[in-house]
Amino acid sequence: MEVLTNDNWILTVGTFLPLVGVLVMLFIPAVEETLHKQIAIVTSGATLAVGIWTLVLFDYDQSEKLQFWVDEEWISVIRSGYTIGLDGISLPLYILSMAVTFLVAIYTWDNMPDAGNPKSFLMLMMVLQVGMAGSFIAQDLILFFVFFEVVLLPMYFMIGVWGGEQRQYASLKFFLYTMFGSALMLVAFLALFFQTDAVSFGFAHLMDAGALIDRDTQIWIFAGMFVGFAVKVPMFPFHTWLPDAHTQAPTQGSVILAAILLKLGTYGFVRIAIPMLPQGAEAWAPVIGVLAVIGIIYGALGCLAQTDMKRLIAFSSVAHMGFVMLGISTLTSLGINAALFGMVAHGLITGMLFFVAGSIKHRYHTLEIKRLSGLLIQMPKMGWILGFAAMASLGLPGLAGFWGEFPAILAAWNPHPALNQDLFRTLTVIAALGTVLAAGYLLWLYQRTAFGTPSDEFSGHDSGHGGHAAHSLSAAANHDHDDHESDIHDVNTIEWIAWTPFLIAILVLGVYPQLMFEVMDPAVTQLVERVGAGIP
Amino acid sequence: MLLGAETDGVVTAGWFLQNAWLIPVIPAIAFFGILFFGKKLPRGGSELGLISMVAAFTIAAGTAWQWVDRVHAYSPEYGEAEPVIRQWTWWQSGGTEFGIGQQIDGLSVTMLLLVAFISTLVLVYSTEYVRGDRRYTHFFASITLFSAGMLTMVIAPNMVQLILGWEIMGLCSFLLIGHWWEEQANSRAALKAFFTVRVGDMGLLVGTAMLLGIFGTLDILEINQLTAEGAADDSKNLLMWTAVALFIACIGKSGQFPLHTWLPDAMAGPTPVSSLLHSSTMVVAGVFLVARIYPVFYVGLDINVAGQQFNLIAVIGGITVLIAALLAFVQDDIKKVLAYSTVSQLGYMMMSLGIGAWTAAVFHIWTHAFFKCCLFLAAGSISHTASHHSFDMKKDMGGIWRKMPVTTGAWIASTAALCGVPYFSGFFSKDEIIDSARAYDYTVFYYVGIIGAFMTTAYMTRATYLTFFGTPRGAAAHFMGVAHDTSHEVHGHAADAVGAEHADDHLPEHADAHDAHGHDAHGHDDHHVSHSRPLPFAKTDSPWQIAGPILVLGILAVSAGYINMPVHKFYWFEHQTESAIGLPIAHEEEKSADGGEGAEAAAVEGEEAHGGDEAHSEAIYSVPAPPKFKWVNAAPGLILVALGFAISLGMSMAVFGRRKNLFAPFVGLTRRNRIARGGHTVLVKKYGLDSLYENIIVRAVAYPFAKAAYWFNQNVIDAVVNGAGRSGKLTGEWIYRNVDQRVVDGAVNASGLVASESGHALQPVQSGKVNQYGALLFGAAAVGAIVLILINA
Amino acid sequence: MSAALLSSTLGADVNVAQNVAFYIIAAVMVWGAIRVVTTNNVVHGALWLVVVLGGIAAQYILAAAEFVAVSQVLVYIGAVMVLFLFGIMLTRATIGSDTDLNNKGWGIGIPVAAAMLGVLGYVVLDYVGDDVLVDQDEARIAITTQSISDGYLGDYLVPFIALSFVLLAAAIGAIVLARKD
Amino acid sequence: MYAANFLLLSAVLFSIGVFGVIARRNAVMVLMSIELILNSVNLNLIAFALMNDNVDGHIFALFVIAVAAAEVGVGLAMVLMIYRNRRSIALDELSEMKG
Repeated sequence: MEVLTNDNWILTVGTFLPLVGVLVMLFIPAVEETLHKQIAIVTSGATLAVGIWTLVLFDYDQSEKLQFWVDEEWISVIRSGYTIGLDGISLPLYILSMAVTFLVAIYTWDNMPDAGNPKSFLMLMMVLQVGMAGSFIAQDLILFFVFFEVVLLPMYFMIGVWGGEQRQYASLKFFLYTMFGSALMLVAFLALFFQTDAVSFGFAHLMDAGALIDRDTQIWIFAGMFVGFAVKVPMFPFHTWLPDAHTQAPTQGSVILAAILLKLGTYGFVRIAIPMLPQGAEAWAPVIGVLAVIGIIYGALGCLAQTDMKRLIAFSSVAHMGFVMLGISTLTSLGINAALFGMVAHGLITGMLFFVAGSIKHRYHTLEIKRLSGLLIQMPKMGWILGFAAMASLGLPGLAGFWGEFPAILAAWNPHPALNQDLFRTLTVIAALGTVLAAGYLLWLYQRTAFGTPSDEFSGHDSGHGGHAAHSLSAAANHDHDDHESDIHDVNTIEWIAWTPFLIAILVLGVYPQLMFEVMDPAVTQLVERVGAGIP
Repeated sequence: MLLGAETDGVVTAGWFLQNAWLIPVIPAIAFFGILFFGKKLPRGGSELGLISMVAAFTIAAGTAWQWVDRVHAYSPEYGEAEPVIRQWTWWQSGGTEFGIGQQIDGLSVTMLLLVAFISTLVLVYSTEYVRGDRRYTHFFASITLFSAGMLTMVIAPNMVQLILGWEIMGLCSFLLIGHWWEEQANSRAALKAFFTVRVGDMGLLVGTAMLLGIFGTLDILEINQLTAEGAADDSKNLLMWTAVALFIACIGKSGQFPLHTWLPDAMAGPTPVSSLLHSSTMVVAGVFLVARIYPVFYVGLDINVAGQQFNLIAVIGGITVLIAALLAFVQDDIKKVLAYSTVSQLGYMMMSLGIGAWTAAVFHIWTHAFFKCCLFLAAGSISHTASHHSFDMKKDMGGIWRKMPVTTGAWIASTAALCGVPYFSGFFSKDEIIDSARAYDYTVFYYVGIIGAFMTTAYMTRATYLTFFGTPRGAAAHFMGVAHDTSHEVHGHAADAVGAEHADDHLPEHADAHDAHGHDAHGHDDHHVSHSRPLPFAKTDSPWQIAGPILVLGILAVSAGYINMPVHKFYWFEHQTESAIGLPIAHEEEKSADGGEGAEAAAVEGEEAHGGDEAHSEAIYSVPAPPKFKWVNAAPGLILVALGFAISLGMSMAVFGRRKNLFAPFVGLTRRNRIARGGHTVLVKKYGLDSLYENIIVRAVAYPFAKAAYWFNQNVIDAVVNGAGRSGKLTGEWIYRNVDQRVVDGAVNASGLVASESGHALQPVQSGKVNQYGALLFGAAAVGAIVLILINA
Repeated sequence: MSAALLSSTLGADVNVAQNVAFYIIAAVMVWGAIRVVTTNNVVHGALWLVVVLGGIAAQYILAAAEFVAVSQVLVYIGAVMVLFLFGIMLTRATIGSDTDLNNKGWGIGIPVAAAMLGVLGYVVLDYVGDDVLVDQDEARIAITTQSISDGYLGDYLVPFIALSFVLLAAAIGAIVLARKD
Repeated sequence: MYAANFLLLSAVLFSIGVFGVIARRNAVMVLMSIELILNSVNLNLIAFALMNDNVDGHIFALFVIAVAAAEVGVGLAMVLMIYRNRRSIALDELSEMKG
């Protein structure tokens, strides 16, 4: 694999910069809460600045090549190196992780979860960012694995300490599931390493050598990776940790989880499993495709059965990641492009939905769909943002979600020639049904929560005419501040700052998707060619 | 980045043709302008919407003018004008670039002009109609985006952009139908509209994927050319399914049977929305899609192949024509009558496309847009000015023609056009459809067409009579200043209607209650005071913003058809648009007098055309030429129309106008007597009560069918939709409860349980006592040592 | 003194006198140890422990480890036992016999101890069996106090310093723990 | 003199110490039993030094003596504290660490 070498310090700096913030925070007493928040924002902001500078330096004409390449000795005993690089596939996700962490840090300014202690919370968040960014730049299996696992613990603690009522159950479930996957994944990595003569853990070598492994072995190794990544995605039979984790996690945790963490799994498929084991991928593609489509329908049906808003959004993640996996399973450039776009789009959209859900919970102290009603009257801006995100989520063209779903459907109808065409065409039709169901549950959610008039519980407490918002609002304003009704206010400044970039990104990527396709496509095309060459 | 800047080598395209893509872009930008700055503007953003739409219309007009020039530059051989295509890279995959841009040809020019023009008028109308609404700004933002969506779709050079516009319209219809979302009924209607259309969209997504699979491209022009050249003949079966899938989308969007149920519910939105939705945008989108990639349907569904009496499009269209017309008979809500009428007319368009009469269908889109928009606006005008925001023809209307000359005149002109009265616009298009069905040997659809025309006339006559003539009732009586019986007292009625189905009624109610944005709410009492000035020659009619557009549209309802008059062998419109069909027209030099055989011959020849190389060398398919007009052929339809008018008017007067007759003898008396001579005089005279007539006559003839159809509609189709939704939800719940929470999650929990149980089993070991720990430690050490010894020994 | 004793008794064969001394002392020690773990009187237990520790010191001398023996006497009998007695007195008023000094651990303790003994005994006999300790002749390097001190300040300097820290930490820790406040 | 002598004596003392640790309920007595164990180990070390003719055994024995002294100091301090808090040093009454 050809690489470009210039400005190669920037990735290392961009990845590890949050650790500087962690170090500083370590020596500041926990009582200085504001200072901690400031440091977190500054650190993540600086990280994002480095990320944006990376965007500037990136050579878009050669986005299929790995840039900012560094290859240093790291653990020479096991032939693993500190090998990092960035190409069109990882660039969007790398930047997304930085942006999301920055915005989440800003959001934390006003919305610290109830358990308090911003020091530890923000330190964990910064460590999380290191793990996420590192996973996207790693070009060495062991390095990737290390970063992949670094992500795990902070998230475990975020859920377990700052989560909802059943946080311990949820966090443990998350942890065990992921560890289970990781264990199999590691075995698969090692098997791959030894099957390729134990020369190197570097991606470049493994991609060349992996294709030469015989078919049966490839299938077995792929199985291990499949379980590891599928748990993270999560795909259908491995998905049950997700609703619990999302529901119990604090808002920040949910957002990061949805926006970035889930992508590690799909990224792993695209970056590691498929190019290194083309024949294994070809053998497993129908399975992935079928499970993805089951996930789409199943997630949608799950959504219809929910009574809790956050849980509904969590289930919708299962459905959306199903589209991403369907795209990947086609092994075509169209499908993988769609998957990559879908990853970013889902990150933005579902992240936004979780933000809104968190803010609603903050104000109403409940997310039960039955009890919420008339958000548009009490909080018009919040209601419209929810509507915007819901529309984006159901795949409305012109918003980002569409570009993950639609090309995936196009690709599924025309999969890689080595795959069973009839099967994939059937899957296409079923997946299209999933878009209908998506419209069903999201609009149902929106109609129930945003439309109508606020329920008596949250509106006029002293009057019979509960539908009169202006009246109830002024009444609430006059009310004692200890009353929780005074919490119900529209989107505040901090939320605007944290959300606006999401909203703009959803719109801009939706209107002009070429921004991302242009970066990804050369790299994806190269990758698909490599896979095609590996399939006899 | 420019994919195909100038595809035309022969004739250079003018500025307007080159830059027609600005037409949707301007309203789209205006949408954001209204959204972000609308509330700060003196007129709440409506001026932005209006300006943008006028600008769009101006460019559209310029485009149309230059297109006409261009066609003439290509002449004298019509049908050759190349479309003006510009595309910019929108997204790419695997090196293939997909564009966004414009494809300007006859069809898109027609639609651009139509949409921009009608949107402009509707916006003008809305400035008065929704004045004082608490979401005035949002209304204009949505409606502007809505038009932008339609315009985007109309100029789409490829399927993806078409889907973009298509779905934006879906979204805006959701927002606009649910404009007054405080009422659950309204938000449910919005949900229903979006969801039903979305069900159809599934077909669009899959169909598009199929197109990519067959042709390897999504460019409409390429798809049309490839199909016409027979490139898809190897995968004919797949092409057939593609056509079916795409047509499912059209069924949903255009309210065709059996997915038409959302359309009448969509009346929950404000009237300007209904008029825009039902005339030139949204519902027409489905017809447009079929027309846009007509070769796919034509070849895929074997249209005009000899011996094929039926095909999917024609059958669905035909069914829709009849059932919708039947349903229109039993509606009391004027907007619902018009809604079913729209469904029925869309059925005509589909049927027309289904029998190979492309030009007739597109021309019907054109004429229908004007008169249907006019009818809706007139209905809104009545409700706004005369009937106190009610749409109930029986309770709150009647006899208002005296005070509302403009509205009445325009309504009657539009109704005449809708019914197909000669030399009104609808006549030219509708008659061509019916005539084509006859000429192309689709006998069944010929009868469907003329029966449909008969029924259209009948129900429109009934609606017209109820609305404008007879005794003023309820709110209309109040408006006319006529004494009326107190059981229909206005305020009593208004209060009573709060919980009823007429959403518009709630406008002032809520405007009072939620005056959060500081608008001037127009309540019941100062209702007339706050209106703008009326037109100078119609003082008692609606204000000029309302009456003006109605007047313009009324005139166009008469005259819009004069650009294509087969009666006078004047085919101007056809010549401008025929290049957009995608298939050549098999013009015959000597068309035989008998149109039926001629068309058949044409179809056969079209099949064989690839043998004889003519002007259209590549295309092996072609559509038959429109039949030559003959009064003889039009006569049965016209006679039926006249008959329908006569019967219905007589019936209506007998049924509804009896009391009116006592007060002011009316023009239709003689005809009523003629009906009486026809055998019903006995009934009319015997029972003096209106309701009784209605019960006997209507129940005896139309009611059972209509009622049955409506019942079927409400209970079977709707029940299926609802049942599907409910069973989906139940299935979801069941799976969630049993599979997800028990099996999948259960397996996970079981492993946790095993660990937990074994932990419990071992728990006594952790007694917390030092001695026991010591015992364990040493015991274990001893045992370990023994084991080691045994192993080593 | 002991050197003279040893040198006079060393011979090619097993030194009888040495053995005799060993067995006598050993018997006393074992009995003392048993009493330590079985007596019902804490103070008696402590005193029996003194007997055992003293016996150990005697055995050290028999094994030609005079310096260790002296250290043993100084540290254990001089310091540790005093500590124990203080501990007993500070924690328990009853100086006399106490009926429930043992818990119900006999059932476990005896088998475990027996198993330990069996294992250790088997291993010892199996491994060294009949080996006779080589008598000290001139060829042998005498283990002297000097060689011990050389070891401490030479090869084992670092552990030695570390140990001093351990002692310091233990002293401070004990003070902190036992302080009354 | 047989090498086994010292080692066997040490084993016996060790076992008795183990028994004491397990069977005694008085914390001080348990500490004493531990002293027994430590001393038996020391005896072993000395015996090994004699067998191998090496000074290291002595050095380690002295180390153990020092560590044991420290252990007793800390251990008794803990016992004292427990007594102060609970007025009892019976070990079977201490089960805060029960799982």
